[in-house]
Amino acid sequence: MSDPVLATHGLMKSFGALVATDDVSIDLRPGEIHAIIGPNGAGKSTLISQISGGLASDAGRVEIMGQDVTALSTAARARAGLGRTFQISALAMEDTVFENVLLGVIGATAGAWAMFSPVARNRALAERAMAALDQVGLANAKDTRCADLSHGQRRQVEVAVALTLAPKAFVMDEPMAGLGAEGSKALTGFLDGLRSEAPILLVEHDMDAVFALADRISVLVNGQVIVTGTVAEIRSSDAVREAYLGAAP
Amino acid sequence: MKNTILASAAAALLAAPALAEVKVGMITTLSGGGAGLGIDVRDGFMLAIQQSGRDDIEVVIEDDQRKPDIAVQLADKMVQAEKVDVLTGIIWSNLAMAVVPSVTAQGKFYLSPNAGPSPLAGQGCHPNYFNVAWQNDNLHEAAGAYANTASYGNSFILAPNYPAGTDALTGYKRTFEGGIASEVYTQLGQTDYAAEIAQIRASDADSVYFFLPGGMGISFLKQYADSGVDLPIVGPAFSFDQGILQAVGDAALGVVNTSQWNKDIDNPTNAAFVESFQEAYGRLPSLYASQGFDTANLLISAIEAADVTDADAFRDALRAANFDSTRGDFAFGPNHHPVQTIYAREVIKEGDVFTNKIIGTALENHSDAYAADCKM
Amino acid sequence: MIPERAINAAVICGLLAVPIWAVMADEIFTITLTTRAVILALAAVGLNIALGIGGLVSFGHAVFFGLGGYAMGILAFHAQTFTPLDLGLVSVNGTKSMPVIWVVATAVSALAAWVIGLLSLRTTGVYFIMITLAFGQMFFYFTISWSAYGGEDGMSIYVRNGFPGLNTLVPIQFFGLCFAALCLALLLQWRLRGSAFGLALNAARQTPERVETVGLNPMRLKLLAFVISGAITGLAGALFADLNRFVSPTMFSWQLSGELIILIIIGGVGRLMGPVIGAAIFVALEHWLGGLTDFWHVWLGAILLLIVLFGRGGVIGLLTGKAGPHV
Amino acid sequence: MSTVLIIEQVLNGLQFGVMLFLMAAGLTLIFGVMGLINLAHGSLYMVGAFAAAWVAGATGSFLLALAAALAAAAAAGALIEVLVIRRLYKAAHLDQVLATFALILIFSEGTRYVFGSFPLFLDIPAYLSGPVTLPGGIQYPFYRLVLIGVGCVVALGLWWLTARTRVGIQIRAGENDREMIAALGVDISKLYTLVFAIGAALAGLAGALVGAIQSVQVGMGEPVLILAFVVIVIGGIGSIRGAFIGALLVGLTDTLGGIFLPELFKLFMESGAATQTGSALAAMAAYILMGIVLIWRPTGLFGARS
Repeated sequence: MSDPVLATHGLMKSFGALVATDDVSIDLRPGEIHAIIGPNGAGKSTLISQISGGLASDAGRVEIMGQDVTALSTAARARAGLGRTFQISALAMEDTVFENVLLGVIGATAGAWAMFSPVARNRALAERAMAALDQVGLANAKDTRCADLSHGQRRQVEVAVALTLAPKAFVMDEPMAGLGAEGSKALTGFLDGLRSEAPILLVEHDMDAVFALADRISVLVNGQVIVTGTVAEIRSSDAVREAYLGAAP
Repeated sequence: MKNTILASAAAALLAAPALAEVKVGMITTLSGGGAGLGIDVRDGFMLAIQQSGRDDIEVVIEDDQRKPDIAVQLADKMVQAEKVDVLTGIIWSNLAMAVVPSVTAQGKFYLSPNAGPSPLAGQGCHPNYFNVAWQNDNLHEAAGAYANTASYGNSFILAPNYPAGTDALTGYKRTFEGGIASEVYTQLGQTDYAAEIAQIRASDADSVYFFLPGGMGISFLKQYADSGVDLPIVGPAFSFDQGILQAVGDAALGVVNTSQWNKDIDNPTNAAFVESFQEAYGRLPSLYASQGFDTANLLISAIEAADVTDADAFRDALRAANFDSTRGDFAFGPNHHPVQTIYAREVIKEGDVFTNKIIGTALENHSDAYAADCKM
Repeated sequence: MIPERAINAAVICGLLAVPIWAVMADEIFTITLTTRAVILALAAVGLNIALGIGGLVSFGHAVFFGLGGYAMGILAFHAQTFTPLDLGLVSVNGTKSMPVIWVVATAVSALAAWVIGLLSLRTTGVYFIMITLAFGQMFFYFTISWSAYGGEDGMSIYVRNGFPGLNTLVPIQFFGLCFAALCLALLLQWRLRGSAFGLALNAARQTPERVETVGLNPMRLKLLAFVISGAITGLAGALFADLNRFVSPTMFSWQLSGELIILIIIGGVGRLMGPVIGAAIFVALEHWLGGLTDFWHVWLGAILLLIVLFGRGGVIGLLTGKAGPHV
Repeated sequence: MSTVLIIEQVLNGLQFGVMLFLMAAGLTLIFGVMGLINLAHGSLYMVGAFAAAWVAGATGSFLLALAAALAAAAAAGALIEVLVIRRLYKAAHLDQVLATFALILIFSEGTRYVFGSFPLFLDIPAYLSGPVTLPGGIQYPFYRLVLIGVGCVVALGLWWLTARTRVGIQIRAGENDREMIAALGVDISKLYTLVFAIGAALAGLAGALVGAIQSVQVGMGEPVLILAFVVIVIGGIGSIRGAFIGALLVGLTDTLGGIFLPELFKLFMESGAATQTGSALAAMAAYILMGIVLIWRPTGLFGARS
């Protein structure tokens, strides 16, 4: 077993009396897709925010490639190798697809302080952006404004932006949300191939996608990981059944 | 606002060989909060022009909105586009400071119908600048002198925290021989004076001197009257003017204030002015109207004596001040500011209308404290 | 619909043509008026970088305008009175040289923008609008009671400051200087908008989370934009002071901050030429409406209302048929 | 400085704060429910004062004048809501700022057109004028005590309105979720007009009450408007409770700052300079307070955490 790319150790977060995440320790190994599932309100979104740096944890640690990033900002964690996509698309809607992906390249090359040279004409940067767009199959739509894209296409742009960062690990928050059956299927195929780039921590409601993609699954209930295992183990777990369907009579 | 008024156009048909036409630029406040003062100056000025029946004076009037940068821009326009010979009209000291040095430096004449900031009376004086109203300190000095004759021994004095405010308190202290119980600076534009009135109540003063022009004075007087504090108040005419007295109401009754003009000054020019102003505009003239009227008459007297293109002769004609002032005697001191008598007046009610009545003389033939600094 | 480039070219040509015509026709005041529009446009170009690209609705940009003005006023005051300016540790002489004044004005404004930005950027939305307004009011009240430099009366500088090789007292030459400054600022804004920084800043306005997840710090982007913005507006303040040969606390007033925002909205938020068109229209309205009636503010208000209600995207939005960025 | 004076100054601060609250309550209500920045709120204050002065002049009755102020400001508020504001709810903050700024211009110059350029007369009625003696021998103007009372009654009334009535429930629902109240079958545009009119009426009431001890003139609304914004930002935009606390804080800071800062500076400065420096700082005090609060809590004391 190789060292994990991304790991959490005993993450805690509570909002007043509500405990959102409680002692969550999970890891993400090279080449795998690790899915996090759980009922609504289980603390999945909180966990994602804690990992990506949007929320400060009450206790616990986050490590990327063995480096403790708990005290780092979102931006610093991104530079450390965390590529994140959002549940509700966080794209610059007024800008074109190309410009959004270019933003990722700028972030990856830390070149946002160049203030006078036209960035769109920088061939090296443009090529990296186009490569990412090619990879997600959106090269044709590069001059479309994001506001005019379909849901599925926006997901693809999200992934393309994350790709430009050449991340050590992807963290994806419900990428299938809002996609039709066709869209989910296409994206599932794409993510399947993506694991060779970097492992994916996948929070997802779409069980077909999860069961098709995941190497391992962790089930989060009331802020706690009640079980982690392979697809088969999860399918047969009584604890999971209980959490989703209520205790057996 | 632009009004090009050719006084008495019909007279132009008569073939009287007039001197060169004189163009006057009036920059004054005609919109916004302080518009009342500018309107009075304009109306007084235009009344005198009309009464003169002259067809050779053209007056261009513009509204400065009480903004210094607009005033400067208008002054540029008057000089560059309208090519006026004489400027006048500015109400506020800060606007005057912005405009006067620059236009006099460009060789134009400026006749001030209201503002008289101290720098322009002292080191910054200029041969082409004539103040027809007063140096800013004058009415305050007169108030100090009145306080002496009323044998006040200890005054509580207050003014807004801006240059004219500090000048006011300095002016009062210059002539007042009693002690100062406390000296308070309020915020410019402040509308609530409860805190200051409480300080007055707690002090051991036997009199109150305040300089709060415009709406500030209205607020102070109303609140003071309601507070139950009954120390006598003295102020300059600015808070007791015809335009705002009606808004103060009973609260102002009996208060003594100092002014170089009042509608009951007994001379034929003044009587005619008060009557014709009321006839023309349907209201009693104010201090500002009288200053506008005097400014126009000074100008006319100079035009009659000299050609405006001959700057030296025209300046001498202005300096002679050979006109009938509504104030009676009028003369310029060496720094082109008035040497004049300043009266103490009391607020009274005539029928339904609040107005002032002269009760005595505060300072006789008074000049100003800065004339010695003026080298011209 | 007209392409934006054609509009931009027409605006620049118009701005040049008017004063040239004025020189031929000996209408000197028209040059002064155009210069005023150019300087206000410069101030608004500064604000537009923070507001239009970065989405920072600053209701306190008069601070920088005023600081630029006072930098000019104080330096020239000490030069014309031959008194040294005491800065505590060192004392320096005043100056009547425009280039020196401009450097000081931009530097002081940039420094102030850095401090104000650092504190204000902790807040967003309406809170940001209000905290910048609060800083404006602080400076306003401070200068009103700062008697050393004239307090509310302000300061008159009797002769316009000099620029090597030019006679700035000639209106058309001073106009040329201001026009050159505006062109430089426009060039800067244009290059900025197309640069990596501009792209990141524009994204930070729309979606700060995204900018963070690609490893950039949106706060620093916005802060830098605010500093550049303040510096340009500060330069405009110094030029404005020289146009009027006068500075006063009204340069710090909240009405002025509001006017700068209005100029941008009239022309088109975030558009390169938005502030220029806005300033030209505003100065023209002020001048012509003021000549028509005593109560011209009513008509100005009505026109502004019509622009908001029916002209989304300002004049440029109207002409190009494209909505501008959403702030 | 005697205790009596300090108590009197605290009362003054409270009275100022309570009047600010009348302005701020309407602003914060309108922002909370409709998300609108209304710069023209100061104009509604002015409308109230002018209506009161006009009716008081015509009838001599202060109560009728107050009623007129409420009615005129509410009517003006409803009118601009229907004609202008309604089109701006979905617009960017910038558009709202510009449109309501335009309304200020129209109201101010329109009022000057109708009533002329000189201040109007409005006075305290005889039965409310003069000082009363409070326990401890403090002489205090009766009218100002009445103002404090009226302000507190309005604050209680607003609390009752939002917490206990059907309209209040709708208003609170509207703050949280517009679709929700539409789903409840509430006519949202009527609700908005109502809230706007209530806010306007409060501003008008403040204008009339304050106009009686100040100067009723064009432009009287703007200084109060800016301070009212300071109040709601300190309190947290949308929170009535925040507006009340914020108003009292600003009222007390402004009043007590004006008194104590010059005294403080006199301890180590020459008297004249101390008074000037102290006054200058006092003028900035409310804004400094707001800056500190926002740096400490970026959404105000009672604002929703984002």
